[in-house]
Amino acid sequence: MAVLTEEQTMLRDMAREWADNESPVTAFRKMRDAAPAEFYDAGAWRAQAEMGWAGILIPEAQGGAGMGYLSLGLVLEQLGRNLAATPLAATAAATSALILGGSEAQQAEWLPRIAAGEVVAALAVDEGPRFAPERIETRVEGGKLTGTKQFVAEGDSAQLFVVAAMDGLYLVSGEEGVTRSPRRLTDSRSHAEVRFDGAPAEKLEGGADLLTQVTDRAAAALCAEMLGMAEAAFAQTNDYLKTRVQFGQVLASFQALQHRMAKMFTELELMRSVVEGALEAIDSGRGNVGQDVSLAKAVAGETLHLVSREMIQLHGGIGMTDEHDAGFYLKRARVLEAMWGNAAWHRERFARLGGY
Amino acid sequence: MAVLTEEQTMLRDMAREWADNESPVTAFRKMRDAAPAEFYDAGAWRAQAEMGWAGILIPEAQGGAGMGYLSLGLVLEQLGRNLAATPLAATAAATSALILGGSEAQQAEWLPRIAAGEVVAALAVDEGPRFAPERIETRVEGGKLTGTKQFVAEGDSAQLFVVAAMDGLYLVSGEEGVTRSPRRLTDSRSHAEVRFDGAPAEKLEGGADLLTQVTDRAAAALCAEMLGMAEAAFAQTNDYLKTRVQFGQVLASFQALQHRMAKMFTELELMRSVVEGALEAIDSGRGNVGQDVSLAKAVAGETLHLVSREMIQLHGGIGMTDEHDAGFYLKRARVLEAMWGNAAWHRERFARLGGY
Amino acid sequence: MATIAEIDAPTDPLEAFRAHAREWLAAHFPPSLKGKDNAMSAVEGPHENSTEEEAWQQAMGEKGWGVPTWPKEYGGGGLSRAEARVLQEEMARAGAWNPIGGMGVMMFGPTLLEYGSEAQKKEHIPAIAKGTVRWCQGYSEPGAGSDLASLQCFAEDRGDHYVVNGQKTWTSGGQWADKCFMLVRTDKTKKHEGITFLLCDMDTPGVEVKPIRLISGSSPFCETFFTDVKVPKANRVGEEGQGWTIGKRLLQHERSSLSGGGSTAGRMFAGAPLGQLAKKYVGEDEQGRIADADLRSRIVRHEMDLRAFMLTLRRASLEAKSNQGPSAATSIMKNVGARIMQERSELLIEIRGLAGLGWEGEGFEEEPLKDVRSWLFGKAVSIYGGSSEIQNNVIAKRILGMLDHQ
Amino acid sequence: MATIAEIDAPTDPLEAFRAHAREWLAAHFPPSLKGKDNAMSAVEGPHENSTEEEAWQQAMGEKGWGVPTWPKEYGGGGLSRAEARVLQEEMARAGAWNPIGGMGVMMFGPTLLEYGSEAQKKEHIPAIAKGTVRWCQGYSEPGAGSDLASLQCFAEDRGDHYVVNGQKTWTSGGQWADKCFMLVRTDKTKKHEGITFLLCDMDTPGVEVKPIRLISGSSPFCETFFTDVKVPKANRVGEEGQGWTIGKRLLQHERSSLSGGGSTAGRMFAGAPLGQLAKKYVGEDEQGRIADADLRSRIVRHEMDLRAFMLTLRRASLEAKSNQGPSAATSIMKNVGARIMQERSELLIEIRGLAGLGWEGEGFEEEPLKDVRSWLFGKAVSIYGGSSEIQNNVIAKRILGMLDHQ
Repeated sequence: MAVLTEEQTMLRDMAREWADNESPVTAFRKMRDAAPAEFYDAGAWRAQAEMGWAGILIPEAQGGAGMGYLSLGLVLEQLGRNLAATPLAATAAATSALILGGSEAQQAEWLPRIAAGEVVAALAVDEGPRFAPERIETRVEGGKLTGTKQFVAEGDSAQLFVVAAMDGLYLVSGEEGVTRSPRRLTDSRSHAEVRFDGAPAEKLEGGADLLTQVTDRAAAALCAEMLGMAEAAFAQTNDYLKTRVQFGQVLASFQALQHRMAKMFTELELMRSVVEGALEAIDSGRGNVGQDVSLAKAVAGETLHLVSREMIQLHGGIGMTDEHDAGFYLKRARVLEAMWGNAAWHRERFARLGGY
Repeated sequence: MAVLTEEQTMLRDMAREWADNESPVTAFRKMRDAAPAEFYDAGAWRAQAEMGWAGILIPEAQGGAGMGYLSLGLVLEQLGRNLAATPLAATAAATSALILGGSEAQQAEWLPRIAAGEVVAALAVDEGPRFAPERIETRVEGGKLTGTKQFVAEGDSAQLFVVAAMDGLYLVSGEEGVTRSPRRLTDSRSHAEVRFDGAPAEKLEGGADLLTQVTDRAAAALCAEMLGMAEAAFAQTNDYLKTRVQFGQVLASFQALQHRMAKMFTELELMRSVVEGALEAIDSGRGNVGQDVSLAKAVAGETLHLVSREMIQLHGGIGMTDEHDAGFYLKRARVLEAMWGNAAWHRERFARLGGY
Repeated sequence: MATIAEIDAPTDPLEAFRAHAREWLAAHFPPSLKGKDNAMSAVEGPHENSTEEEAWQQAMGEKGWGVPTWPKEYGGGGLSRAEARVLQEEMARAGAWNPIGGMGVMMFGPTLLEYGSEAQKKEHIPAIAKGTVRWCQGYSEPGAGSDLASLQCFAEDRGDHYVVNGQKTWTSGGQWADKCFMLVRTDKTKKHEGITFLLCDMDTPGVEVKPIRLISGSSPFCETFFTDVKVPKANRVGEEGQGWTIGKRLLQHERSSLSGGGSTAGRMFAGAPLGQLAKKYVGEDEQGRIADADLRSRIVRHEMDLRAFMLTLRRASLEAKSNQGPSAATSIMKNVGARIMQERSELLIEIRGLAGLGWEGEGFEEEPLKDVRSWLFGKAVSIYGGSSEIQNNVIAKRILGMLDHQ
Repeated sequence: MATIAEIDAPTDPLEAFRAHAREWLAAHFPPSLKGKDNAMSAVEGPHENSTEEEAWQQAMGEKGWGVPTWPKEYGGGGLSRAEARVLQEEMARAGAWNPIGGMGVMMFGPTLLEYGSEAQKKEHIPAIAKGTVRWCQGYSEPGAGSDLASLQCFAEDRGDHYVVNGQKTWTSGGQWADKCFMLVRTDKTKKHEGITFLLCDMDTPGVEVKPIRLISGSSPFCETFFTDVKVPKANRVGEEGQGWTIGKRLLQHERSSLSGGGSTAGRMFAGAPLGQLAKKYVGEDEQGRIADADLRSRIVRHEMDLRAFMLTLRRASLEAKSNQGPSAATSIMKNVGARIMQERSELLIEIRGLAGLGWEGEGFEEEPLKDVRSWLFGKAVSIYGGSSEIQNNVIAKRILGMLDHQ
């Protein structure tokens, strides 16, 4: 755990308490089974907005908490633990773009409403199934944006889109020229194809650099969610091993499993360091943010992959059943691994930035 | 174990018996400590020649056994088990070149003498420290060969060199224009820089293809030696775990070690399959020999690496001492891993041949 | 990557039999069924047979070639191993597949042939050979997974029959099965020696099944509840207390089929080669290689691992035939098979990015949707039939002689 | 790759102390000694100091800055942690290194400060702080490695002294040491409670050392034989039977130094960056990348692992300072440090091909020859000071609460 300010400690504790009491995994299961059109837990989102989490990144002047990415990460980590299904991460990613590239007018128009939880925002970059920010063909002519974005998280219900076009990022709000088609992935969350066909768009300041900054922030935020998921999956597995008896002994007493768990714990500690390191690098602006984010996303992807696999294996048959939560972690893990660049993509980027 | 003919079974059993009775690891230790100028065990080599092993590949008409690579591999595997230090593998590699590319006259001149154990032969390809058959600058003009070869196995005492030049393979015998400088590697075996300065040379038939065929055969033979080493290192480790007592129990009874050993055993079984597969592919000429050899060398390199590392780790302190044999396996393993293409080189080649 | 068939190039001169097989297949296998083999049927349950499928199953059933090496007297093909091999080659050549399968063929049949009474063989084997009766396995219980011998389902002796009470779980295909072979406890004072092997009709009063929904969305297994279920003693295989021995033997058949010997392995790794698929999704570099070097290197390692596995299958089968004694290689098959299958699934998912994670609905191709379900279902392969952990215990103890704390 | 110093950019405003340190270093550290720190001295044994090295050691010894946080009254620097950090930064800036080291500084000193009597501290600590007395560790025995508490070396009570008989092994630097801290058995009827912590002069009659030659060719450890060796009771640290507690505490200091906190980690990973070296040996492709894609991807993974490790070191140190309680991260340090160091060595070997495997003689550069010896010696890092297996046991039991069979 990073060294926190008093304010951050309070935020984390509050988030943890809320997640454990108000948003256990059963809440996610309920949402999945009910399958609402927005594919998120609307009640939970309202509660989060009331607690001010939608505005963690937003300056106080615009109604936010003005805290930063480590703070956002603390909350997302707690939500990740219990798979809380709200558009917080997606909205924060879009918010980053507004903060980094929005004009005063744009910020004044949107940030207070986002902070108040009135607006779900989404970041729409990819035009294919794999993260490829260099392959964007979306164009804007005369203030009208045209292009098709794939697998936009929270695209089913977002009222505001930050859209990557060939010459930079644009804001698209309203329904004119916007068509959404849901894409159901294994994680039962919202992902949509969003077709923009001459949708009115306003440009944000900045070019390719802005896109990189924004996707780095989106990736780092996901890392925090992944950290929470990995820790919870690990803890649940550890608990299970202590109760399941085979051959007259609890599984936790078998040394082969002890060493596997010890190694996984080791990977988790490294994961925490790199994830917190990336969030702190963004906040401080020190060091090579891109390299730190790529390190974090690559390690987070691999470690969560490992832990979610082992969660099933070490639970044995019961983990294979839909009735158990293990499958939820596995199915969400692969989606997060793939979003904003998978481990291979980020290793390659780390390598390029390091001159290898 | 591959399915063997009766003749092959006899050969293997004889080799095993000889290695265990006449050439245990203590023989290698003695050779290392005595450090003879030829850097091999001359007595053992004489014995091997008397048993006909120098002629395993050589047709009966030329005084050999006319058996093939699987048979050669059976012998090298047994020698690898006990680290027997003789120029059998190097001589066989050079012999392959003579058999594949030698004229009748060349074969008649050399093969009977090799089969009789009168000639140590060596294959000289690389001009740098890494296997790079495409980077050869050795030239032949007017029958005189000029170039410098690095780390030639058995180069300290070879009477016959098969030398790769830009336009193919050449035979160089005699001392004219040949300068040898020993290179002491971790394995205490013979490796030499050999400088050819206008050395009289005779061409073998064939170009780059011949070189590939010959180095594939050299690599496959090493794989057999590596297989023997890996099996012996594993078996010794397994034996040790059954005798070493800590916490009042033999180490073999700790489940974490049981699973590690089980996984290593699994890798060893796969290693045996690919090594025998490569040797059989050479003998039968069926399938893609290059891809099978690359598979074998890559797997052999990785598995022997794993086993030789674990041999030290699982022996604990005693394995760290020079008095124990574990270090010998480790030090020889890395040399064989690097020779004729390391695992990375062969994975890349496997990939290219497979169209990846 | 070479297929099993390529690696195992024919070496057998049984040309007369080959000609007969080729002729018979030409006459009986409807070409329209080529490639229609449903490898997922174990997961998705049986489907309604078309007329042609029905005819094909009937022809094979009558010929006995669905179980080619079983004795002719019980409806098997009566072929030698060499002939069976030729048949397999000819079927592969014709694009034909075996319509007779399931637990009866893979596990129960071979075990009953070994341990069953003459009456039991006569009663059950021909129906398995024809594919007309479906069997399920009543082994695991909620408290007895890896430690199977701790099972509690109790069969009380009532003279000419037993009365069975208890619960089984992971009953594969319990909801579709006609009969169940099961392990029950007949003596509570002994662990292994208190177990007995019974056969039970699934429509006996008191048998209830409840499908278990898996993370893959399918329900190929059931919980099965037994309440005062009468099982005649004639349905006991072997003696009372001999169940553990018989049951373990059956598991060996299960493992060798799970490790994917022969055509199973081929089927397991069918579909678009990974390299091609990766080039489609991530493109090629200037040298025609998969553009993502990191992904490429992992695909290549996987393909090498797969080929090493296939060479090991081949070696084990040749060694078994050569009377060198049982091959140690067979002990590693299940774990390696599971590892490779699971890795392959993970790579398939990764290559396609988010398009490889579709669950249902619009916007996805059929193949990726199938692969997602297989990926999830495939996580079970290292759990059932003796988990990878149990296999490693077995290797360490039986092969390496490493004994537990004394 | 950022260095530790870059990661830990100064945040401390102790500018007065900083100025003092900078000034003092300018006055006392001979610039000619920059980069002359001999990281291999633990392996190769002490070397003859040059006049300048001698003077530098004396200056640091008198100032107490070789052990900056130890109390001034025993010859330490008496600095706060924050000041010590500043000193470290200033030393790094000046290219200066700490000439005071060894087991006395890393392990024995901190332990004696905690458990020693006033007389013992006064006697031993100042000499350690000055670097004038060398200590070695008498812990392991031939039959007591990972299971250290099973040690047998016996100390018999003879009133005002003990008579010690037995054998120790893996005595680091036994042949160069002046004194030995050791664990002996004073009670054969109890395992852990029968162990006592003694200090023994290496020149006491009856002490004999025999260097152990390692696979790396060096002999940094000894077998040490004790035959009727008299040790005064004044040389017992703590009470009789308290040795296990004290000895374990000392091992914690060993582990935290082995895990390479701070400058040790920096030194461990000094030398040519792997990427550069790889480009030198295998060349670059058209895009300026390491030409061997497979090697490149493994180097990059290693560098990522290294950076994750360094971020973890930093996190653990910040957490320790912040009173959040001890960081769980410290438990993983030794294993991760060992893994990374060993992997790095293996990569160094691999990159250079056969030129990276030179043992001695003509034809090799100095650096690769050193790296070969370090590679081999480095295999010990996962064995000594609590093997990786023991560390994993500790993590599983103490941190994860997984208890053994009951």
